[in-house]
Parts: sequence; C-alpha cells; structure tokens
Amino acid sequence: MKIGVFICHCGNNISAAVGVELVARHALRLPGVVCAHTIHHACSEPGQLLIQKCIREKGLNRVVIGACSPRVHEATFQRVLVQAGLNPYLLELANLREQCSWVHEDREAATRKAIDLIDMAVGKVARLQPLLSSKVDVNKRTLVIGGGIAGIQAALDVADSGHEVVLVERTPTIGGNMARMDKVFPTLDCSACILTPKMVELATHPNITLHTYSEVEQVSGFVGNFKVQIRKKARLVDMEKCTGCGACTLKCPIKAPAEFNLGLDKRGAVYIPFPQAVPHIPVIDKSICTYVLKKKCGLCQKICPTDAIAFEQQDEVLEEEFGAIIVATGYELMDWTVYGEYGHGKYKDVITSLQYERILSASGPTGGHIRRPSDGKEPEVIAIIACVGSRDAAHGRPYCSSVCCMYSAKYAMLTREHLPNSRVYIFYMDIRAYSKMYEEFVQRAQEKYGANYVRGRVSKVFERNGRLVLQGADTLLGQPVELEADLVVLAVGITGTASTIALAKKLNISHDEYGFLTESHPKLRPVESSTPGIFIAGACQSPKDIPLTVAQASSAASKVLGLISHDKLETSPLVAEVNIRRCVGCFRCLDVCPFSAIEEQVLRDGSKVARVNPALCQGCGLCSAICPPAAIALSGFTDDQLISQMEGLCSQNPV
Amino acid sequence: MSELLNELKEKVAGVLPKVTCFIGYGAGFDPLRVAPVFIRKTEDIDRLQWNRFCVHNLATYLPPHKYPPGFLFEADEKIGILLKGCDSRSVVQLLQEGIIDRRKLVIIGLPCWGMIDVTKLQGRIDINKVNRVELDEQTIMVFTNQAEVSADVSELLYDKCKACQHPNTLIYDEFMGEKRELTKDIEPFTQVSQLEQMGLSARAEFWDKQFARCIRCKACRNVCPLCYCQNQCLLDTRVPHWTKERVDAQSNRWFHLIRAFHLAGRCTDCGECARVCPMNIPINLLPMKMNQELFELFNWRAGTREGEKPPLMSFQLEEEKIS
Amino acid sequence: MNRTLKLNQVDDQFIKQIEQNSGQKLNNCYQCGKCTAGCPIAHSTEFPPHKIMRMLQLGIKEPVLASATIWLCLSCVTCTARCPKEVDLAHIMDSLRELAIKEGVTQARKQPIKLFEKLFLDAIKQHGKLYEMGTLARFNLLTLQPVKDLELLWPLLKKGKLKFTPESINDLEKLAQIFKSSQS
Amino acid sequence: MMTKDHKYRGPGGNPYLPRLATITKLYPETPNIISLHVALNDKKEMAGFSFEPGQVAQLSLFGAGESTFVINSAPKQKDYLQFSIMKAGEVTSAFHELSVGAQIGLRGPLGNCFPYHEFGKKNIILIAGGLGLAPLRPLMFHLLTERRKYADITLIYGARTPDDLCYLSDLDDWEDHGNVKIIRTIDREVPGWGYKVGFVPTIVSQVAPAPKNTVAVTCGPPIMIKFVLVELEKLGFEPHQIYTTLERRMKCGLGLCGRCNIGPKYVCIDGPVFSLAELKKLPNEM
Amino acid sequence: MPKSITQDKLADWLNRISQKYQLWASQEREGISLLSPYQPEAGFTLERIPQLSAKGVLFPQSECMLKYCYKKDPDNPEQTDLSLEGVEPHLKTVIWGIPPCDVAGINFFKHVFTGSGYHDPYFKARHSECLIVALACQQPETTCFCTAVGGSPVESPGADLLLTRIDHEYVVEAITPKGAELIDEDLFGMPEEKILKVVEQAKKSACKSLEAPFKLESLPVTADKMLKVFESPHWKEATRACISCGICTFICPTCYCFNMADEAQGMCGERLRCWDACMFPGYTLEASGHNPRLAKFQRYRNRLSHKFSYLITNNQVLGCTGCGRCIKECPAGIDMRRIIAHLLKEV
Amino acid sequence: MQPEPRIIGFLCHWCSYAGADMAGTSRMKQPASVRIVRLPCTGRINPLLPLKALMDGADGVLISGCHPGDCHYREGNLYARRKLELLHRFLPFVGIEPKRLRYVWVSASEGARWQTIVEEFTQQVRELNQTLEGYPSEGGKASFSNEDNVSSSEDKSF
Repeated sequence: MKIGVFICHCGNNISAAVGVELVARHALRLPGVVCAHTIHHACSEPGQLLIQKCIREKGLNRVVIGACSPRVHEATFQRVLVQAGLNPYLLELANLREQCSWVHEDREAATRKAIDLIDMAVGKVARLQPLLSSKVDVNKRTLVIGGGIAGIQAALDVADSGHEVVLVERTPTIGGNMARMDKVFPTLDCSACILTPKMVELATHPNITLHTYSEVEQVSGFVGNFKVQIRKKARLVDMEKCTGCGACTLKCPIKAPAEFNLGLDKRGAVYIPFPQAVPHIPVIDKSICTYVLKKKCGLCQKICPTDAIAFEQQDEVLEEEFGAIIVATGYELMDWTVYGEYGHGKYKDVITSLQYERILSASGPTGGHIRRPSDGKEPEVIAIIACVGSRDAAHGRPYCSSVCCMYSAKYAMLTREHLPNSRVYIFYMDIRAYSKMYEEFVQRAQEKYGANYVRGRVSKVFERNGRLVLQGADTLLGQPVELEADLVVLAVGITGTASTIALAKKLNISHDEYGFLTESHPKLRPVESSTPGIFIAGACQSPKDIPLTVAQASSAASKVLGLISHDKLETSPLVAEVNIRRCVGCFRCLDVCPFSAIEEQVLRDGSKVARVNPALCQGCGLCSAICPPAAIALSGFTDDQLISQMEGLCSQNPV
Repeated sequence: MSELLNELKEKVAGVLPKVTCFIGYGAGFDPLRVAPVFIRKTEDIDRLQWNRFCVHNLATYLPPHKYPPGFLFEADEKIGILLKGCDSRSVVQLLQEGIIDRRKLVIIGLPCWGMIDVTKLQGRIDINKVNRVELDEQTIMVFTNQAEVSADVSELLYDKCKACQHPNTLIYDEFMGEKRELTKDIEPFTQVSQLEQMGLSARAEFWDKQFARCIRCKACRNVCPLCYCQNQCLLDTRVPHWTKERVDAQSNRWFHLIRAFHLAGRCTDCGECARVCPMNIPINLLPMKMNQELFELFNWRAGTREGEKPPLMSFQLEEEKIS
Repeated sequence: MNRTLKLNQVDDQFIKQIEQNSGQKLNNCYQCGKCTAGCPIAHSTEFPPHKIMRMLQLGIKEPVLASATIWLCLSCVTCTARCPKEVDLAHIMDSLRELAIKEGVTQARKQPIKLFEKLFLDAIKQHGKLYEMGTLARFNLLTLQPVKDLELLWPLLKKGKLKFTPESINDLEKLAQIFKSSQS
Repeated sequence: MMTKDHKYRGPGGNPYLPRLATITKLYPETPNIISLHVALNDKKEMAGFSFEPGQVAQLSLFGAGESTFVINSAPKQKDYLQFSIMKAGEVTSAFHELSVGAQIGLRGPLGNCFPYHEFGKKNIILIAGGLGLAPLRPLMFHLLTERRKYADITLIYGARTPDDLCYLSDLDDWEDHGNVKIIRTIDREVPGWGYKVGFVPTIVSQVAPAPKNTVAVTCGPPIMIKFVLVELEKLGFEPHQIYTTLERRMKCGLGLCGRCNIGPKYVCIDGPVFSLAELKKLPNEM
Repeated sequence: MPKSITQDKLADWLNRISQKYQLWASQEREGISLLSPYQPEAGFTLERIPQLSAKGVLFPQSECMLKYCYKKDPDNPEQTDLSLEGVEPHLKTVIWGIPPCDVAGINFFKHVFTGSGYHDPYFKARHSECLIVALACQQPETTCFCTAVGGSPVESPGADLLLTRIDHEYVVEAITPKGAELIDEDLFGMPEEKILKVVEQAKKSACKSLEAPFKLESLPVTADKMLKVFESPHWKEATRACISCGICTFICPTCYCFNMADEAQGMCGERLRCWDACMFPGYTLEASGHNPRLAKFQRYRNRLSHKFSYLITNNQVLGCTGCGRCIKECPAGIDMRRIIAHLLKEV
Repeated sequence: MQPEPRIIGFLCHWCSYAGADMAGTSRMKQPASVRIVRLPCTGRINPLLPLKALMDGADGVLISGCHPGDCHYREGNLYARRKLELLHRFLPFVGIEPKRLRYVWVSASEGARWQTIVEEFTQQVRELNQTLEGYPSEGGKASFSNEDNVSSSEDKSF
C-alpha cells in the first residue's frame, strides 16, 4: 500500500484557515502514506503534474487529495490518476474547502478538523479497490410509445437526425387527443391544420416505422439494450391492399358509439376513426362485427374494390430491440361520473370538455354547429364548470389539471363566435393562465367576448322545466347564485391512464397514484424516467398543454439523441455487487431495490443468490444497507470502506 | 394435558404418512426438561411428549438456510411440526420472508396455557437434582433426593407466557383441543417497560453488567428461527470488520446490538435467545424493544400477518407517526 | 341581498347604460380589489368599490343605486389612478350618482350627503377652496345637530388644522367660469 | 521425514511469537497470485534458517492476521524465503496490498516434509494444479540438486487457463536444464496454446505413468487431488507410493488450536505431507 | 493431617488469600454461580457447581498473545518499523472451591498444553503459579457422570487442597505442600475423629449415588472403539436437534480449541487468542469456501471423537471429566451420555 | 475550554452534501465539529453505521438526506427515515442518549439551514458532553484519545 496525500492551498482559500503544512506533515504519520505534499492549486496544470509525478516516482497505488468538494473536482482528479496509469477509483477526496476552510474561523479548530478529514480519507482510501466500468453497446433505434402530439414530435425529432424510430400507437390512428380538438389556444388556430401535416410527415418518414393498433407487450433489458415485444393487433383489413376509399365503412350495418367522438355519434363495425386518420385505413371492431362473431354479413368484404378485408388476419407479435424508449402515452379525462351532483350522466346536455371539442369541430358529429345532444337545438346559455376533478382532494384529485382555465376561455370565445347571441358563464375557482399570451387570452374572453366569469364552484346541476339549473355561488359577491343553462360543459380534470400504469409496470418506471409517470428529478431531470434510457414526454407525465408537450417531446428526443450518439455506454462501476459466497438468498435486496436491478440467480448447487444487473443499478446502496450478512456491497461505499473511514477518525493520534 | 398428548399422537400418526419427519417434543434428561424429537417412524410416535415444559420453538429447524439440505432434511422433504401460538409467529414470519415453503409443511396447532420456566424454581429447590415431578393444571410438585417443593404453576410461567398474545397456533393444518380465549388484555412489552423505569445511565450500567457475562457461545443467534444467515452471519466475519474478537462487555454489547438490528421488525418474541443463554442474559429484551417501537410506529407485529410488508422494507411518503 | 341571485335575470339594459354613460367596459374589471384597498371610505360602507363593480358586471341594479357608497365616494380618484385594468371607477361612480338622481333612487338617510355636497360646493364656489369651519358649522346647524364633533374643535384648533376665517384663492373669477361651464 | 524435535521455538521460546521479517521482493505470479521474497530481519537467523521441501511457515501481517503458506523457494536459498499467496480471505488480500520493504512476521518452518530420501533410484512423477505447484517447487529444486540420485522425473502441471500457470520460467528451466519431462495442460482450449488440454486427472490417465519403481506426489485443489488419487490407483499405484500435501484451515501451526485435524492427525504438525497409505487409515473427513 | 474450618470463618480465610493471590471464587449472579475474581463485598457461594468450568482462569476466553506496533518516521515515510512484544502472564492465583471435575479439567489442560508436543507458554505461566482448592461434591447433579470417565466426586488429584463440607464445618486436606501453605493455623482447627468418619461416609455415599451411564474399558480400547463407530448413522440421528452453538464447548472443562486473530487500533494492536468452538459451522471453513465439516453431525462427531479417541491416541488422556454441563445447558437437550452409551454398544 | 465535540455526519451526495457545500460557498460559518462521510443516499445507511460511530466514541451523529419525496433514488430516504427513527427511539433503551443522534433533511439549496442545524446540534452535544450524559460507556469516550487502548485486562468470570 502506497498512499500519497496532497493538500491543496487553493490559492489561500484553504490555507487561510487551515494549516496545510501541518496537515501534510500529519499525514506522513498515517499507515501506508509514503508521501504528502501541499500544492498551491491542485487542479491547475502544475498541480496535476506534481500529483502524476509522485504517482509514477513513488509508485503510489492510492491517492488522497485534500482540496475542494468532490462535487467540484472529483472528475478532474480521477483523470489525473488515469493519466498517471492508476485506476480512477483509487482516489479519495477530503473536502477541506467548502466543508472546512470556508466555514470555520478558528484556525486551530479548522486545522484539527482538516487532519480528521485526512485521517478519514486515508482510512477509506486504503480499502478502495480498482473498479472497472463496463461498456455496453448502444442500440441506435428508438421506440416511441404513443402517437399523440408528444409521440409524433419526439419521433420526428429523433428520426430527422437520421436515426431509426418505431412508433407504437394503441388505437387505429395516430393523432391522439389533439386530433379531437377544434381550435387551440392561445392563438385559436385550427388544430387539424397544424397537426395533420405532422401526422402525414410521420407516416411517410423514411426513418419511422409506424405500428398503429399495436401495444407494447413486454419489455426487458436496460439502457442501450431494450428488448421489446410489440403486439400488432389484427385490423382485419389488409393495409397493403386497402386504398382507404371508405366504401366498407358506409355499408356496414352495425352501429356502435364512436370512440373518437366520445360517444356523441355512431360508427360502423368497420370504420375509420376520423377523416384525417393516419393511416387512413379502416379497422374492424371484432367485438361487434357480425361476420367475426357469427360468420354472417360480410358486406364489407363484398363491396371492397381491392379485396382488402381480411377476416383471417391474426395478431402478430414483433420482437424488436431499442436503445432508448420515449413514453408519450398521453392522458384521459377523469371519470367525472363520481360527481353525482352534476347529473351523473343523467342529463344528456351535461357534457365533457372533450365532447364539446368535438361539437365545436367542423369534422365533428354536428359538423361544427353547436347543437346540444339532447334535442339538437342551439343552446342559448352555456355554462362551463371548471375544476371538475381538479384541485379536489375529496375526489382524490388534489392537483391542477392546468389546461382547463385556458380551454374554458377558448370555449367561451368559440361559442360566442358560433352563436353571437349566446351567453357563456364560466364557474371557476382561480384563473391559471401563466404562459406566454395566456393571460391576455383569458382577458380577451372576458373583455372582447363577454364571457361571464363567476368565481365559485357549482354545487349542483338539476333539471327544471326542461332547462339545466346550476346552483353556484359568487364568492366575490359572497352570494349564492343560480343559473339556468341549456348546455353544461364540464372542464373535466386530466388524469393518467390505466394503460399507462400497466405500461409503467412493464417498463419498470415509476408512476404516481394518479397514473402520471414520475420524472427522475422534478427540476433537473424532467424528461428522464426513473429508469435510465426511458424518457417521458407530454401529458403522461403531468397535465400539460400543447406547447409544453411539444417542448418536452423535443427535449426527450434530444436526450435520446444524446444517448444514442454513443456507440458504447460506460456504466458507472459504483454499483452494488453480490458476494455470492456470503449471500444467503433472503432477497431483501430484491424487495427494496427501486430500480429492479436485482434478480435471482441459481447456483450450481441449486441454491439461490442475488445478482445485480450493473446496467440497471443506480448505486443508491439500499440493498447493502438491508443485507444482513453484508453480502451485497455498494462499490466505493462498502461497509468495510465506511468503517475504515470512521475508524480513521476514531483511532488516529490527535495533533 | 394427557388428553392432548393422546390426540397429538393420533394426529401425528395421521400426518406421518404425508411427511417424512415430524418435529415434536420428547423426553429430556430429567423430568423438568423436554427435548426436540424428530419422528420418522410410526413406532417412534410414543416418544412424543406434551407438557408444561415444551418451551422450545421448533420453528428454528425449518429454514433450509440454517442447515444445508441433506444435513438435517433433504431438499424435497415435507416436514410435520407441532407449533404453539408463539412459535407459529416465527413460521408466519419465515413464510412472509419467503424462506420456507408452506407446501412442504404440515402444521399441527394447539392451544397453550403457558410453559413453566424451571429456572424460576431455582432458589426453592436445586433444579439440577430433581428426580420426580408431579404436575396438574395449577400446581407443580418437584422432588429431589433430599427435598421437595410445591409451587403454583401460574407463578412459574415464562415471562413471555405471562404476556402471551397468541395462545393458539396462528397457522395450521390441523388443530387439537379447543382454542384458548385470552381473558384480559395483557401489555405485551411489560419486560421492556420495567427496564425503562431505570434512568439512562442506570440502563447503560445494567447492560454493561449483562454483557460482561456473555461468552459469545452464539446460542442466542443459533436458536433463533429468524437468524438463518448461518455461516455468513455478520457476527462471524472480519470483512467487513464490524465485530471485535475480544470478548468483553463493549464488544459483546455491539454483538447483541447488531443482532437486534438484524431482527428489527422480524423478531417474533419467542424468547428462545434468552432461554438458551447459559449466562442468563435477558437478550430478548433488545429485539423486544424494537418490536415495541415498531408496533407503536407502524402497528407492526412480526409474524402475525403473512403477506404484509415489514415496516423496514417499506415506507410512506407521509409517515403518520414520524414527523 | 342574501337571496339567491338569478344569473339569467341580468339587467342588460342597466349594464349597457352604465357602460355608455361612463365609457367603461365593466368586464374589464377582474376583481383584484385594488380599488377597495386604496379607497378612503371603503371601511365605512356596505359595498366597497370592487363589489360595486362586481354587482354591475352581473347587472344588479337596485342595490347599487340605493347604496351609500356612490354618495360617500369622495371622488378622490385613487381607484382610477391605481386600477391595473385602467377602469375609471370614479367615472362609473359619477354615472351611478347621475342615474340614481335621474331615477330618483334617493332615500331619506341619504339626504345629508346631498346637503353636504351642496354646502361643500357652495364653499368652493365662494372661496375656491374648502372653508372647513364654516361648512361644518352650517352642516351641523342645518342637520339639527349643533354639538356634533364639537370635541374635535379644540385639538384641531391647537394644531392649526382649523381656521375661524375662510381663505380664498386669488382668481375667483376663473373659478366662477368653471362652475358656470360645468352647469351648462 | 522431519522429526518433531525440529520445532519452531520462537523469540523467548514462545512458539506463538513470530520473527520479524522484511519483504524484499514482490511480483505477480498470476492475476490473483503474488510471490514474495521474505528475509528475516536478524541476519544470523536468516543464514541459519533451514527447512525441508514441503514445510510451511506462518506469515503474519499484524492487524490482519496470520496465515499458513508453504515455503516454495529452494532449500539451498539462504538469503530469502519465497512464498506465493493467492488472494482469498482477509489476510491474503492484505498481503496483496503490501510493497517491498513491508515488515511482517514469520513463524517456521512448521510441519513435516516430503520423504525425498526414500525416493532414491525411483521414477518420480509430480502432479500439480494451479498454486499446488508451490509445495512441489522446493522439492523439485532439491531433486535437481541431486538429479543423478533419481530416475525419470515427470511433472504434470495444469491450471484453468494459461494465465493461471505459476512459475513459468522455472518450468522452462527444469525442462531445458533439469532433464525433467514437463506436461502442461489447461482446462479448456485457448487459441495459441501449444500444449495439452484437459483436467489434470484426465491427463494423468492419458500419460499413464507406470507404477513400477515410481512415486507420485500430487498437490492442488482438493477436488483435483481426489480424482488424481483415483486415477493413480487405477493405474496400479499402491497407497504407499502416493504422497500428497493437504491444506486445512490452520491457526496455531503447533497442534494446539485444534482445527486442522483429520481424525487424530493434525495437518499442521503431522502433515501437511501424507502418503495415501496414511490417509487411508484416517477417518474419511476430507 | 486434615484441618477444619467453620463456615463463618471462610470469609476471613478468603480475605487473607486475596491479599497475596489473585483469588477466584464462585459468586452468585443472576441466578447462576460464576467463578469470579473475589471481592469481599460480593461474597461467595459454594452451593452450586459454577456455570462455567474453571478453565477460563488459566485459559482466558480472550487473551493477548502479543502486542505489535508499526511506527513511522515522518522524515522517512516510506519506512515503517515494527515492534513486537510477547505478553506472558505471571500472576499468583488461587482458584477456590471448584468441584473435582473442574480440577480434572485443569489436569487435562496440563496434558495437552504442556505435554509431549508444543507447550503453550501462556497456560504454562498461569498454571505454574496457580493453587487450586477443590470442594468435594457430595450431592451430584442429575447430569453428573464423573465416575464413568475415571473421576471421583470427592477426590481431587491435581488440586492443592480439598475441602469437604459437613454441616457448618469444612474439613480441609492438604494434597500438596503448596496447598498446605494456604492453611493459616489461627483460622483452622483439628477436626474431631467422628467428623472425619462422617466425611468418609459422605464420600462413599456420594460415589454410590452416581450411576454410570456407560462403562468404558481401557483408554486405548475406548479410543479404538470410537474410531470404529465413525461411520455410524447414529451420529446424524442423535444430533438432529443440535443448533450448532458453542455452549457445550465453552462451558466444557476440557474443550480447548482456540482462534487467533489480530485487533488493530490505528498502527498498533494485539494478537488475541479467543475460545473457539468446533461446533460452529465456520470453524473449519476454509478461505476457498471448502468446509470439511459442513454438517453438524460431522462437527459433533469430531468433538466427541476428539474427547474419547483422538486425545487418547495423541495425549493418552480422556477429554471428558463428566461434569455434565454440556447436557444441562444444551438448548436442544442433547445428552452425550446416551450417545456414547449407544455408540459403544454398536461395537 | 472544552474541546469542540466530534460529530460524524452522514450526508447524501445529491442534496445534503451539496447543501453543506452550498453553506461553504456562501461562507456560512459553523462550529468545526462535524466530520462528514459522504454517501450516495441516506438509504445506504445501515443503522449500524451511526450506532457504531456512537459506540466508538463519536460525540454525536448527524444524518442528513434529501427531503422526503426528493430522493435522487426516489425512495432511499424514505426507507432511511424509518430505520433512523427506530434507531433514535431504540438508543435510550441501551443507555445511549438519543439526543446524540439527529437526522434531518437538507436540500442542495439549503446552505443556511445546514448552518443552523450544525450550530444547533453542536450546541446540543456540547451540553450533553458537559454532563457526559448518555455515553455508550466509559470506554467509548476514551477511544478517541491517544491512549493505547489495547488492553489485556482479564476480569472475566467463569
């Protein structure tokens, strides 16, 4: 063991408060220390060269540097070791600046502490072992899950940089919720006008493979090397042959509520979800098609000019490999029927915001004319109730859905444009219009479009004389109010989806209780999931409007590009390692590992022990803290090293 | 008692064809003691005993980790076992930890009225010279060549039995006799509270004295059904160097603290560690204190609810009782 | 006032009238309350200014016209000066007073306010500035409460805040012109 | 054979006390084996230190502990003793961290030795695996000093991979200058390996040395020894023709601490060298 | 000639001994009797056999064998010097009031640690300056079987003094001259003739009360027989309940296995020898992971074979004094008497 | 004057160690009492580590991690909280003053909070040291000193 100790003056940042010469002299008394020097600036070139010279000349095999925080220069000094031919993990830094000289005034006390810190570092460094980071190949393909605007944007960004992308969409078409929208705030431009070109671009992009009507079934592997099983559900329509003429959809005698229009109208058993759908190819709903169920009908098959109806088609499971995954599974509206007070689905004219989007949409069930569902009449008074399923702890939705304020204002404007004589009332709690041009948008709704904002939640909606009566309050006035309305639009809160939760389990990424995916760090790693190599974009992470969704999607794409720009990934060697001789197979480590990095391994004698997948391990050390026989150790922070570090403090001679 | 014993023998005779070995109690070296027996043949069933001395927690023989397959049982052996209420907690805990396989276990359960702590007779009579014992529900008469003494059974019960919370086997395939109802609520952690009436330094001194006696025979660890690390026990290793070789109060204390922390949330209060201690150190108090705190913090009692995650293996973002 | 307010029965006419008379968009008010926060009389009135605004937005007519607020308003214009949405609230108050007078919504209780206004304006007309002593004395006598506020007399005098004799501005001519033009 | 009166007395007559020694040279033998040259600090003691092939010594690294290693330098080598240490437990790992000049403790020589004086005029076949060559190395040196006394000498030496073979230069030397037939083998085929491939016992059966007028000495991992013994007996070797050295966990090296026994025999004082005939008399407790 | 001392004077006697010697006597602690350094205020007891045998006085559970110190000169940091210091204990000791089976244990140690092989200097130093006062055992416990292994409850060769209690009086026989020196005339009297007769009587009945659980033939035959039953399935059968703890070995008067380990404190430290137990699974575990005695029956077999065979072969001494502690304290109720008896019947 | 107490700090790398650095960067003066052991996460803390520190003679142990919910590893500190709370409650049972152990949450931006915590905790430990209250044992205190603590006393009982 040959330990070299280097104490940095850091100009006089350290030496002003710490007797660095004394500390260096003390270090020479410690076991294994063969040289100790002070350096003016250890991080400077001369400083680095001195350290390297000592390593070479004295044959040092461990290095302690007393300087600034390891958060500042650990990487610098690790490189110094590497350049001198030493393993970079044989280094221990003692923080003599941030945690000593800068915070202590009493020179003697600071020097004594510095000596202790060096004792501890020497204690620990003596137990350090060389560590080798392993390298894994990086697969350059990217999987994007979800074909809404987030998925589309992310896929295009990655594909545009020349990398291969596979996009998997659960429904028969891409477009997601944005495709349902009529106009979008804050500019009120047409959603379809900005979205459909992107959809087409995606479908025709040479680097993108699109799997609609498909689901991710199983995911294994780790960053750079994911293996994914994708189930392509049988459309029963041959995508090669079909020209998308839509003749079949017109002939189909079966009718079912149209998902795309949220049940506001019906579609056939063979249908194209909406006119701009991509791919523009029908799908047959196996659950209602009488041919599928009873082998009767088959009209579509008869009428199809290209013989594209393929009842014999089976689900197909693809096995693909990817280096990175972007999850962009979007959102749903929460189940508002828990609000019995709002009519429980009893009143046809109490509708959700997304339904209203369809009613407003020119391609929607009413052809863009505002007519209420019950009798098709134009409503005169339209009430919008905000925060239905948002900011409501009692219904388990304490968070803000963040877009309702904006689209409520949008509805007010669009409604007034469609029906200039209508009155629009918006029952709200607060207006959250924080982004660029948003506040102005809301103001415009009030000032230019005469939207009536009533601050207060509606307590009840009931029917009286054929009209819907809203019982509310005007908290600004401090008075209960009542409104008779013809159409009530609920600004229903946004929630994560059950299918996202199921997917999160497959991907082993974490999600919160509402079904939103959890980012790795709320501020600094907002698009990384908890699992390396898996990124998140859009409303599957939290309620989000379109601009933010697109921004996050591009951000996720850039993270992916950063990842796959490497041919090999170096995994940190500061990961847990199992000493299989000591492991007794209690698997407590497996239970607590937040990253599912631990698995069972069966030894030749049949006994089961734990094994760490170093590519998945993040090095938190929970496993080694819970392992009773200390069989699993976190490299760089083993019990042995920490004990030795503490003993360094407890057993050495004072000054 | 004798009725139960007969029922037990019948039950075991019924169970034996299904298992390769039945673990029960048999005669010990004197009338005050019993010893675990491993019944493999029908003719051995008569060796079984059931009396007020059957204190051993037989669950300790179950974890395959403790005894490598082939040395106590073969890997595929199905085992029958007699479990008292308190002992069954150990089995539940072992099942919870995934250490034993319920399918390879046939459990005979019964009600228990508490076991006699023969050391409580010491002082009234030399228990190492006893050659005859007469016992009924309430009274015990003990004879040596020179003396005899009679005592009230309820006074002689183990402390754990006096604080018994689970008089009936919690998990079983067959149950003998009628379940015993607890007549009143008993504070389960009395022994802990007694010690806590001392001041801080008095407590330190108390433990110093206790641990000074410890000879580190490791019987406390080895008898514990939850201590199944065996060879790999942290207390037997020098890398990492947690424990010191020297046997003195300081390092003995450390030895027992390590064990207590390894049992935190897992100890089922069977008290075997204290029972087997040849130096009469109340070692069970350390894990029992953990149990008390874990009960207060998380309403957790190890070995009473299979399938529930132990408190130190789980968390809440907002902890109800931790600020 | 605590009856449930029926939003459907909004007095559109009233809203239009006020908006026209004052030249203000009532919907521009977003109820931040800064008007009330700065209003010197807000503490002593049933409907502080922002609430008046809210009532106007909802077309609530009678209570507004009958409220003391519109009369107590000092026209100090702090509300207007500070409104982040540039609503000229003082102007709206004027319009409300006008409308109230026009519609005859003046209750007995409110008489002294009118009287006070008259006496106040008389003093200004006469001196070009306020003659506190004279105006107050006349007001108290005319409202048959001669000893009202008498306890304040000595402290105010001592501090030189009150003068027995009126002071006048220099160019009373011009003032007379202003009055004249405003009445025309 | 070594007699028991050749006892290690220790400083002050305390056989538990090591003599102080210095590491004079240190070099890697394989990726996890190092060889050390150790010289007693007392020059006189060093000069007077004599041992027989097969004997062991206890090396102390104070703070880490003491461990038993076979002395594998030539018995004639008087200025240092060589030991080879495989990284396995606490003590051996600590030894791997040492540098030249490090101070250690040494107790020895301990144990018995190979009965080479009974080997005269005989063919000698040495069979070793991995670091099992260490005990045979001093024996080989000794045999070569009196090469004419013995008939054919063959060494079958195997390891897992070419990297795990120890004392490579010695092997060449013995082959080139010592009139020793050397058969090298590794467990599994590796490109560029010009010698045999297969486990040592298999190679023994392939080479099939004739038992007549031959003694076999084998050392290596327990499992290798076990199967080599089987092979040798199959070839017709009598138990008294076969010698092996045993490894057991030892502490005191004096027959007192009581853990290295096989039946009534202690590996530390009655061994480590045993003939198969002796072993057969002992309870089967390998 | 035997002397006698009355019970009330024992404390005085002990106080006097403790002036000149380190005196070990039994003390009552937490319901067990423990041989401890004598402190007048703590008193003493002769009521029960001490929980642990007396071996710990001469062979302490942890004992410093040597101290070492690495020293560094800051001016020459690459050189580290080492100094060693052996620690040999020299202390005049009296062990007082132990039963003959424990004295037999010390005799056993003498054979093994200072016999024909290497001598143990630590034991030797302690033993050479140690006097033993034995107490005849008149009411053996249910686990006692000293007579079966060649001992006697009432005679104590190897002791320096032997006490026999008759009511409130203790008759003291000096076995060695050194022992006689412990008898201070003023505290002792001459026992009456009839008392001496009572002593004889009591001794006889004590011997009679002990039933031998097995009969041993000569030592070599025993050694041979035990070797022959090495492969008996009974070893496994009889030790199923064993929990592999160290109670039987630690409380045994003859178990002497030990471990040596260093404890460092900074640059200095000590080499300790601590009791070890062949019943621990890790006892023979090698660094390679190989364990020649992996199963508990193998360890138990080794322990009893050691006592009843190997020690006879190597040291001509039987490794059991019949104190019965291992039976009494076994957490699993294993009774070695039954096992020996069973095995001896197999051959 | 009594020497400054010696406190071992176990700090997670991501929040609290950065917070302590932050205090340094902002020159927030503190008593020179805490010697910090950097860990990746408080989840790495086996309760035996702080316990050993106390038994080996540290005057106090200060543990700090990310605020609950902010763990870099998602949940490490949440496990740690349970273990440390248990340790804290257990200490007095074996005669160790629980006030010698404190666990806190300090984020990377809370340099000032770290400073306050160090000041408070140091003061608390200073007060305990004055009475020598709740040391694990007398031997504990000594092992920090220069004394050659290698002992050979053998007052065992048998």
